Amino acid sequence: MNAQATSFTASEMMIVTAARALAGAHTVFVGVGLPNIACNLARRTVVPDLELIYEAGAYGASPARLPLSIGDPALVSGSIAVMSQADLFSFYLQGGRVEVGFLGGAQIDRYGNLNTTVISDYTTPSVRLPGSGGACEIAIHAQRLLYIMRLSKRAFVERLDFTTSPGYLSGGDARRRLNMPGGGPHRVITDKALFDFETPTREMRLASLYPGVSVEEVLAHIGWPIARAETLQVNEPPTDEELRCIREELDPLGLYRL
Amino acid sequence: MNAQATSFTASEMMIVTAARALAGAHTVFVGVGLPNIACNLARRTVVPDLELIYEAGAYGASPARLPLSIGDPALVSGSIAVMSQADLFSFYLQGGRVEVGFLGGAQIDRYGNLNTTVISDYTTPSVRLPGSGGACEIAIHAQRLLYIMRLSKRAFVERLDFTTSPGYLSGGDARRRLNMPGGGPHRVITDKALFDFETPTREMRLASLYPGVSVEEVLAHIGWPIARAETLQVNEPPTDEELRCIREELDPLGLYRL
Amino acid sequence: MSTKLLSMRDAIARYVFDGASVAIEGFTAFICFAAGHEIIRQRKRDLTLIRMTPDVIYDQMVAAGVARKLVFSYLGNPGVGSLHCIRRAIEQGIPRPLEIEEYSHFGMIGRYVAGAARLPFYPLHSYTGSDLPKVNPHIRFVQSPYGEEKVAVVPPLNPDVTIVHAQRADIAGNTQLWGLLGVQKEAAFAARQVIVVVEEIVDEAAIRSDPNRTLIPGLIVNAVVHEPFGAHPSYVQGYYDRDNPFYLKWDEISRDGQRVSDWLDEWVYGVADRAEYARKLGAATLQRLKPGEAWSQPVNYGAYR
Amino acid sequence: MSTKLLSMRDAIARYVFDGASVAIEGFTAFICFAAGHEIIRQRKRDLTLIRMTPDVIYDQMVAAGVARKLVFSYLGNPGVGSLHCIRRAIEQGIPRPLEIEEYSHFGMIGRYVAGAARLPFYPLHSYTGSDLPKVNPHIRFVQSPYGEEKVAVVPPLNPDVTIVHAQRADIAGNTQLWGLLGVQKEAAFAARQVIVVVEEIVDEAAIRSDPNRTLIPGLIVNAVVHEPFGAHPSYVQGYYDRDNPFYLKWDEISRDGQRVSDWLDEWVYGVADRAEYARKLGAATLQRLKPGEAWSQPVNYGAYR
Repeated sequence: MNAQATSFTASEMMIVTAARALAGAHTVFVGVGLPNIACNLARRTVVPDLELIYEAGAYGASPARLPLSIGDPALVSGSIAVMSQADLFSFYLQGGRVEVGFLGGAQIDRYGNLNTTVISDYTTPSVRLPGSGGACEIAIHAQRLLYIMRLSKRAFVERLDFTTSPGYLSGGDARRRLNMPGGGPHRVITDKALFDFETPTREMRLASLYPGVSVEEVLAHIGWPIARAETLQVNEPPTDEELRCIREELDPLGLYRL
Repeated sequence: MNAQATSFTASEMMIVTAARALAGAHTVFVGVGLPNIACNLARRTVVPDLELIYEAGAYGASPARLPLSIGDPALVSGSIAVMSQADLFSFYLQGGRVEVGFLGGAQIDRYGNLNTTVISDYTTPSVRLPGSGGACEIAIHAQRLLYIMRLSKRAFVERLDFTTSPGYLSGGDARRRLNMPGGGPHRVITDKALFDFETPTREMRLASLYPGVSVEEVLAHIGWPIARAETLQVNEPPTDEELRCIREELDPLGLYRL
Repeated sequence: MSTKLLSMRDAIARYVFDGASVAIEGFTAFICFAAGHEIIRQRKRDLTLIRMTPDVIYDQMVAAGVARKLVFSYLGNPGVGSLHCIRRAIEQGIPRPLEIEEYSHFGMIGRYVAGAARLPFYPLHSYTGSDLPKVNPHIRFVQSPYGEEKVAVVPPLNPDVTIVHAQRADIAGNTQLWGLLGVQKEAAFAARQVIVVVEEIVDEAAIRSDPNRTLIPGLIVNAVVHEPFGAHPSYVQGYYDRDNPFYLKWDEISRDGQRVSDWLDEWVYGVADRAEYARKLGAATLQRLKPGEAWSQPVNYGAYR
Repeated sequence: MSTKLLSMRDAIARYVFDGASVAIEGFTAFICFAAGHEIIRQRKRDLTLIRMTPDVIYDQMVAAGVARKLVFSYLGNPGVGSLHCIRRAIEQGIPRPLEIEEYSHFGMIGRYVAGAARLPFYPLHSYTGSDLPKVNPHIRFVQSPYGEEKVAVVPPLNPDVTIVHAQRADIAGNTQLWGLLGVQKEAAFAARQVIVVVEEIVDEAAIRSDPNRTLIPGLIVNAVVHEPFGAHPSYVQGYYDRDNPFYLKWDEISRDGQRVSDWLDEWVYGVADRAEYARKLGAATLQRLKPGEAWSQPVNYGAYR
């Protein structure tokens, strides 16, 4: 990668880190927002052959514009295949054809379990969130999961208010014992640091820091005493080319600059 | 109907009788051969709006020629809908959208159960027949079943060598007790007479004779002492127009004249 | 071929009764706002509203008070954020309490498939490790008869009425759509009654020229409504774009109950029908939403004689 | 986009191994005789042959001795009568005994669907009152968890190789077909390896002009074989007609083992490949099978920028 010359935002660093995490992948189940930009950036940088799959039913999409929603008409025109959602969920996702799934949510716990349903109680919620959508199935079936979430104590919690989508459940080989075909959480990409689950207990672990971020800054936003890798790397900042792609091609209006 | 003036064959009488049995129907699951001609004759005479469904996946077919097989390309071009066989069997047939199903076979018993699988023993058959195809599902799901079979003691048997497709099983309300959604056998159209199942026991019953056929002639070809309706009607012979349709439009080569 | 053409007013009056379960489907695309608005105008009540993604249309319908219950899998304003009216109903019981029955996307898809196929259940690999089965007793598990494996199941869903928007149909209801097919076919086959709403009525010959494109046969259709721009602010592939600015604007309007009321007064109660709504939208908006052309390469089915 | 183009010879040599389970699907249409003949030429052995309707192609393959077992749902020469070679194998063990595993059509469809969807079973309303479950222990019944109802189930089917014929694909294997779709999609998604055989190789742009027509994505395709007339005497919608006279003629040939041998010598072992077979068929036959034109009306997907 060429030298970093420009200043960049935390969101841009998230996008770049997510795109780089797609290196070597063939298929990715794309969510809207940051994952969408990250996947399109990956196609322009590390994985030109990456095929984008949208839960709306488009495979091999090649959108001429950045879609606001995952059901945008630009995902249809010029894509390789557009099918019913029954076929998409049965044959592509449950069929094991999706390599990487992107998820995010309101709460995540140390085993990568995810809440996108409610804050507080289910029947009398203080905040009613969107719910699963396809997240529960993506979490179960994708060969590996990437999470994109901003660090905060409200989000990285000791105990979820509701488990919408399973990560490693209670840790260890709990997924395998329940016959879950997908590989489970792989990385958590945040605005300050990158996390992995590369331990036998499958607990989330601080893997690397973004340039200029301290360990303390990270720990302050996590609701449990998190483990960390033996040697903490620092992620490479965005290259000029990555930033140019984001700013000129993928998000010219700066909707995701923050 | 206009007066009968011409001589006709037993097959033609079968075709005409089958076509007339479709009066009032909206959809029919078409088999190849005689049912195919009968359905097309019905569209030209008693039921112009009859929609033909072929198990190959065509709905509302409008073939420009008489197809040899039920997967003929002429059933595709110009039809209303062509779908996967998964959709056809799931949503049309099992979904309860098929009104009339046509079946035939090597053996039938008094309750309209059908054998199209083997003669003698399954593992060491003297004759290996085609098997079910879609017959088992048609028998279970069509709102009513029409059988087309030539009378013979080898075909109308006391006991089937193998039950491929269920009629009324052991009779009475046996179908309902097994939660079979379709209505079961309605008529058996043969080359000599017409049979129904309009009794509480659901036993096959001689309902009417074709012109010039005696009761004895019919009984001689049935392997059990068959019941008969209180008053035996005689079926109307083919009209000139029916014969013209068959001979000039539907089977100009006389393949089904016999 | 007898015609099934009805006005939207007549179709809704005839097939959507108080207390009915109603599915207006379409995943981001093909969402029939025209039907939803007519249901509001006719002041239907106690409906069970069914949709994978309730979207802005059900936000509006819930705000208008037509719904008793919601069956769904994703409760968001796609690409924008929350559905504030539905949240107010669930969190605060405004304008009335709203019962919910919640699945994942695949669970909802499976329910329609089972309903369309007259199956007692649909099996899927989902919900293991999720709390969803704890709050929805309809999600169950069965043991495979071929081994130890357990698999989740969901029950069939058979809406009283399904309303499907599409590009084109003939007057008998033979319907073709292209683009995001969503669960339009499955929701239609699962329904007791089907209303098809289209941008164009075409000759039967157009349908018959490409039978693989026919997803919904007239066989299962009760009414055909010809309603151009009937999906706005959702979209119809090749006919108009999604009105993203409206979806963003709704996020603001919907935060305030009074503004929602005012909006309904102006855009739903205040117009007689979709034609008036489209005129009110104005030529500039419709022009802004008009896509360029991108035609499919035709295929030869062959003439066999 | 890297190419997956292979010759039929190379594709069969690479993916069809002795003892493999092989599905050559296509319901009356799209039956890839070219692949079947190449399998015979390469003298593959002990194959499990899978097809809803074994048709003349499996009759020939069984006669040639490639098969150990047959999985099927309808054993006939469609519209003609018996498959005499397969009957000889089942009834008399000639040229070798043939194990059979038998379903109904819907059962076979369900097996492919379950295989494609990684489900442990597929539920269907069938087999009640039939003797089929007595002779096939893979057909079982499960109780619905929502009531007393029982429903039949069949297990997943995952062929080692599925061979699918279609009108067109690009070099990456993105495949479009129209006409009788059969179980082509389900059989391909269910397979461990997929060979697609097409009449035409087209640009990716042709595929992308009509994405709803793409049934099989290159994602699941291992090899693409360009083989014009590869389905004869079966047919390809819009490209050539079914050779019905051949199907009738096979009924005569196949009654006599010696005539079958002679036919295989002349038309399979005696030709190097499908191109030679097509030349041998001759221009008059190919001309006889050529349909007229019947083009689909194109649809506008819209350009969204």
